[in-house]
Amino acid sequence: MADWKESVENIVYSGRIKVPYKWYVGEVGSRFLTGIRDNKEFWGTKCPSCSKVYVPPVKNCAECFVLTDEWVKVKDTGTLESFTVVDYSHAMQPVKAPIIYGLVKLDGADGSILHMIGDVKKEDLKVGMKVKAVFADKREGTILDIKHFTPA
Amino acid sequence: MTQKSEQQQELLTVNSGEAFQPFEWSVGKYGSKFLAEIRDNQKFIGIKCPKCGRVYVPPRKVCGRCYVEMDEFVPVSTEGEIGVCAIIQFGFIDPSTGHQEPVPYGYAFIKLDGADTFLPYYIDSTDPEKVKVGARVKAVFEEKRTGTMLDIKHFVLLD
Amino acid sequence: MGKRVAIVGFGQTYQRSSRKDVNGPELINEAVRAALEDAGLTIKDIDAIVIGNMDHFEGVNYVDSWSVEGSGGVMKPIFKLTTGGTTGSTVAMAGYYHVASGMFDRVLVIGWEKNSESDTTGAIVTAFNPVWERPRFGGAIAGLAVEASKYMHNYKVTERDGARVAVRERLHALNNPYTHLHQEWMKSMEIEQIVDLLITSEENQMLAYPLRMSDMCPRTDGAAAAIFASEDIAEKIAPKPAWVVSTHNRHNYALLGDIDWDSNDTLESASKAVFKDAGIKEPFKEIDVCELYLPYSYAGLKWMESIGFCGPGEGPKLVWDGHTDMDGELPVNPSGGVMSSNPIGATGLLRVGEGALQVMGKAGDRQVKGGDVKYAFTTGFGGCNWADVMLLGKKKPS
Amino acid sequence: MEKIAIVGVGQTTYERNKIETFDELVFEAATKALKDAGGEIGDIDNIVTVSNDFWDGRTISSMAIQDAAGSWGKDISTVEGDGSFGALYGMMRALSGSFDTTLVVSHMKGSESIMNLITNAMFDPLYQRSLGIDATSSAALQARSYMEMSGATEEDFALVSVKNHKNAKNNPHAQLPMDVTVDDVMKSKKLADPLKVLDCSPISDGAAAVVLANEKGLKKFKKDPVWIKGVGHTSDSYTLGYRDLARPRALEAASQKAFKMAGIKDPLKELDVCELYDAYSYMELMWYEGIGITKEGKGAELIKSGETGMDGSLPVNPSGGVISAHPVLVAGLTRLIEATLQVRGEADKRQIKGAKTALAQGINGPCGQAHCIFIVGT
Repeated sequence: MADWKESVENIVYSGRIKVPYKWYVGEVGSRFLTGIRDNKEFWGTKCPSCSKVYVPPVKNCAECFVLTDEWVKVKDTGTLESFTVVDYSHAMQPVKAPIIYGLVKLDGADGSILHMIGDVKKEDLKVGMKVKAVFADKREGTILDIKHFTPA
Repeated sequence: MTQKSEQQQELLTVNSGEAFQPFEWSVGKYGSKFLAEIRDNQKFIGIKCPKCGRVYVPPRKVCGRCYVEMDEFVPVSTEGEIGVCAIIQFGFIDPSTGHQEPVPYGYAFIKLDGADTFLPYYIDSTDPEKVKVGARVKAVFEEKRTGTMLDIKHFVLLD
Repeated sequence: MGKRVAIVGFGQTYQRSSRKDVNGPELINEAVRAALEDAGLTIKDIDAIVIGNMDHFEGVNYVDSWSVEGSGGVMKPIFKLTTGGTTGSTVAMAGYYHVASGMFDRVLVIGWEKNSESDTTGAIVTAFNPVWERPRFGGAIAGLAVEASKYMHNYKVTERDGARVAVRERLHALNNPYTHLHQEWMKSMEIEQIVDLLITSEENQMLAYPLRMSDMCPRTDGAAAAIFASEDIAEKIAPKPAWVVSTHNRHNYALLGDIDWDSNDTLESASKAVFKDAGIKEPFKEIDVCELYLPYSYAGLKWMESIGFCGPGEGPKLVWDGHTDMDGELPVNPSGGVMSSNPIGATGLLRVGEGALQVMGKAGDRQVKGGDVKYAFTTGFGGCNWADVMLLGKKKPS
Repeated sequence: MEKIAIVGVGQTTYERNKIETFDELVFEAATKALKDAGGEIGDIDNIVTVSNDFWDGRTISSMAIQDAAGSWGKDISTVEGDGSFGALYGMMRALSGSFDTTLVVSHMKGSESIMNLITNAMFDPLYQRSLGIDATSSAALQARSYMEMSGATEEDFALVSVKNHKNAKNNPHAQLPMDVTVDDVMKSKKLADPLKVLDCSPISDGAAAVVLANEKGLKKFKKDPVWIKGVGHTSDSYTLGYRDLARPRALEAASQKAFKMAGIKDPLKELDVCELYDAYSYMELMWYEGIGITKEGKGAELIKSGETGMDGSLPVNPSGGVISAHPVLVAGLTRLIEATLQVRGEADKRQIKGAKTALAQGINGPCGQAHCIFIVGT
């Protein structure tokens, strides 16, 4: 049985999945992204039950399972809760490695928002440091309308 | 600061753009032998179940009905008969390129002489009078063959 | 021996060609809230969750994780199932096994899809073997068109027969506010007239002979959720729950080319297994209503034969005689079926949920038999003839 | 409730790049499990397969393994998630009264795709995906959060890598058996700090299978049963930034449920061996805390005490763990198989003497969002 297997090469078929997607942001998310795009403002939603302020906003508080229809404006400054410096590259990264990610708790919000940290020396990064949003010059209604956060 | 804005709110979309997932799918020994036979000899082979005797095209390791490993390769013809078929007239996106597939084209499940399963492939005709159940067809191979199913150019009608 | 299980609540979103106003988790949340409200429960009452869809329609990996903030699954047992077109019926089966196992009393199952977010056929093509099938393939419609042409060849079935099924589904849909397609213009015409129009109108585009646009299901956004409960509490939650009498599935093939195109043997074998469990000998007489996953018109003929509602080649007569219409002996798809709404991951669950509503007497304008439904027969379809079958009943199974 | 037994286990070796197709790997694992059980496919009345459409590069990827899983004419379903959740569903089906024997199979060919892109796709397309975040960079954020909360250091994380890679030398299935030092780990290439190459599990190919049976189904097989004594599964919230990444509350809930079912009050004392899902080194320390074998923030102290080493009172990952072979979707089922082998006394060179009760963990989603815990025993 082994004979024929040894004489056969191992063909590998190279292919790809390239289905184009168009994701609907929805009413709640659109309000958040247009706030950044048009006014460089961060808007979140507040849970009527636990009072947590979510930025990006949610329509439903996942912890309390109640609808959140109160909008709250939060600041564009916040605290760095965690960070990492990524030294490898792949096709989905918006900028070249090294690329710094941070979880930023905006002043006035409860959870953190994930984004990139820029204009900072690696060795200066510290959990707890104050950071401020830097907006892209050309804003198109996506999360990349925030260029990154930078030390405040 | 409660604000209801369902009417006015512009609804955004986010697009995947040129993003894609590349894959390197293993064809495996059984499939590789089949593709190599097409590439090198312009011939088809199947694999025969030692228990039920069915001949599977393309060859694979396991007979699903009998749950036994198969090992006996048998030649099957490059000619066969259309089992089921359709003329595809609607456009859709080819997920490997992200672009529209050209239409129309004939499409059939072909039972090659000597095989018990069907091989789905293109037919070089879009005539519904000719691309029909029971029609005889023969494989035409590409001149330059690289070891993929695309080494089969299409099947032509014999009648 | 396992627990007996009933469906005690069902909810669905309005299904539309595109729901631009909500993202995926928000759409899911709508269906979950509707199901909880229907059962008179809150999310705290739910012991476990099962969710399903097909990843490549929305391009999201690990959907159970991603959607947990909408599904209600935070700090709850939850996992995902996916079996293709059958996903919705598969999660219903999982809801049943969760409860029947005795491990959970109240289980929420969710099926959803936002088909507007990608090219549906393009994504369906990815369901097939990349090496053998994908390089020269025509998507789901091609797979169905070839089946239809063989069935027509075998039994001298005509395009009119296929169109008759399409007309039934679309007329039934007019009674269902949730479903996607509402072809109001059909109201004012005779069935024969609509059939003739469908097979002659140039506006009714030929997709792949013999399938025209009207023979196919639409592309839909929507979500559905159902709540399964154990025998210990089912009747406390719902005065008239829909009991799961039996459920089985089959999926025999790995490649489309392995299918025996003359029959739908997996649907046949799964149906037989269910009828055996339920002691049903004459399905056509004993079943009161069907919600069948018929993705295209000819399935409404051929697959009736596979299930055993009539003999080979007798599908067209059964349908033309009106037996499967709303007021017939065996109404099929009072909801309008898949051909009126197809949010793929939800579609199978819509069949089960609509079947449950019939048994519970809560189907509104689409209720059949005056609300006296003893058995509702539901199915799911997908992949290489993946067949899920679930029989629901009024009476608690013995 | 009736008891469910594990009567057969099978796994392939785990390698970086196997030439077989994944259905061939499924066939190998499934036939090994059936042989181990002393039965054949005819003794199986239903099947649960585990696969993921992204990793396999196809929608309904389970369709490809119908032949290899022996599903002809049988009830079958597919869990998309870690294999441990597949085993859990298989168990439910065997308890339901509809079936007596379930074959559960899971496969992974990590070599066929690009891990960073596949795991990038688990992040929300609206707010996170376009940033390029993936499994490793999100794990790095979690590792940092955990360091902040607990005071654990990169050197503490390295101890996990050292211990588990060494353990892997006793496991013929493992992909990365090796002797490394804390210094080697610290000096290995930085990927996403604080994580370095030797803090991260490899990309792997492989498959695993188990045969489950209820008391009636058990009679069909020759093998002595290993009983599932407890099981629990729970998901935390999803969004990075909303979830407390440093405290695995979902793992705590899942394991507490499993312990309650198994009648375990003091896991540190009552468990004999654990197989945890250490996709990244730091995770093992966090999971210690989650399953309650040490207090919050004290994971590093536990590994430094040596108690989770091969000679300790509660060895963790004698198999070498996930850091020594990480076939995604399979790895949790592998943990269950390793736990089963331990309580059977069949774990060969990696056997923990006298092991009677073992814990196995599977995880799902980014940064260990969802957990599935099994307690098995004789």
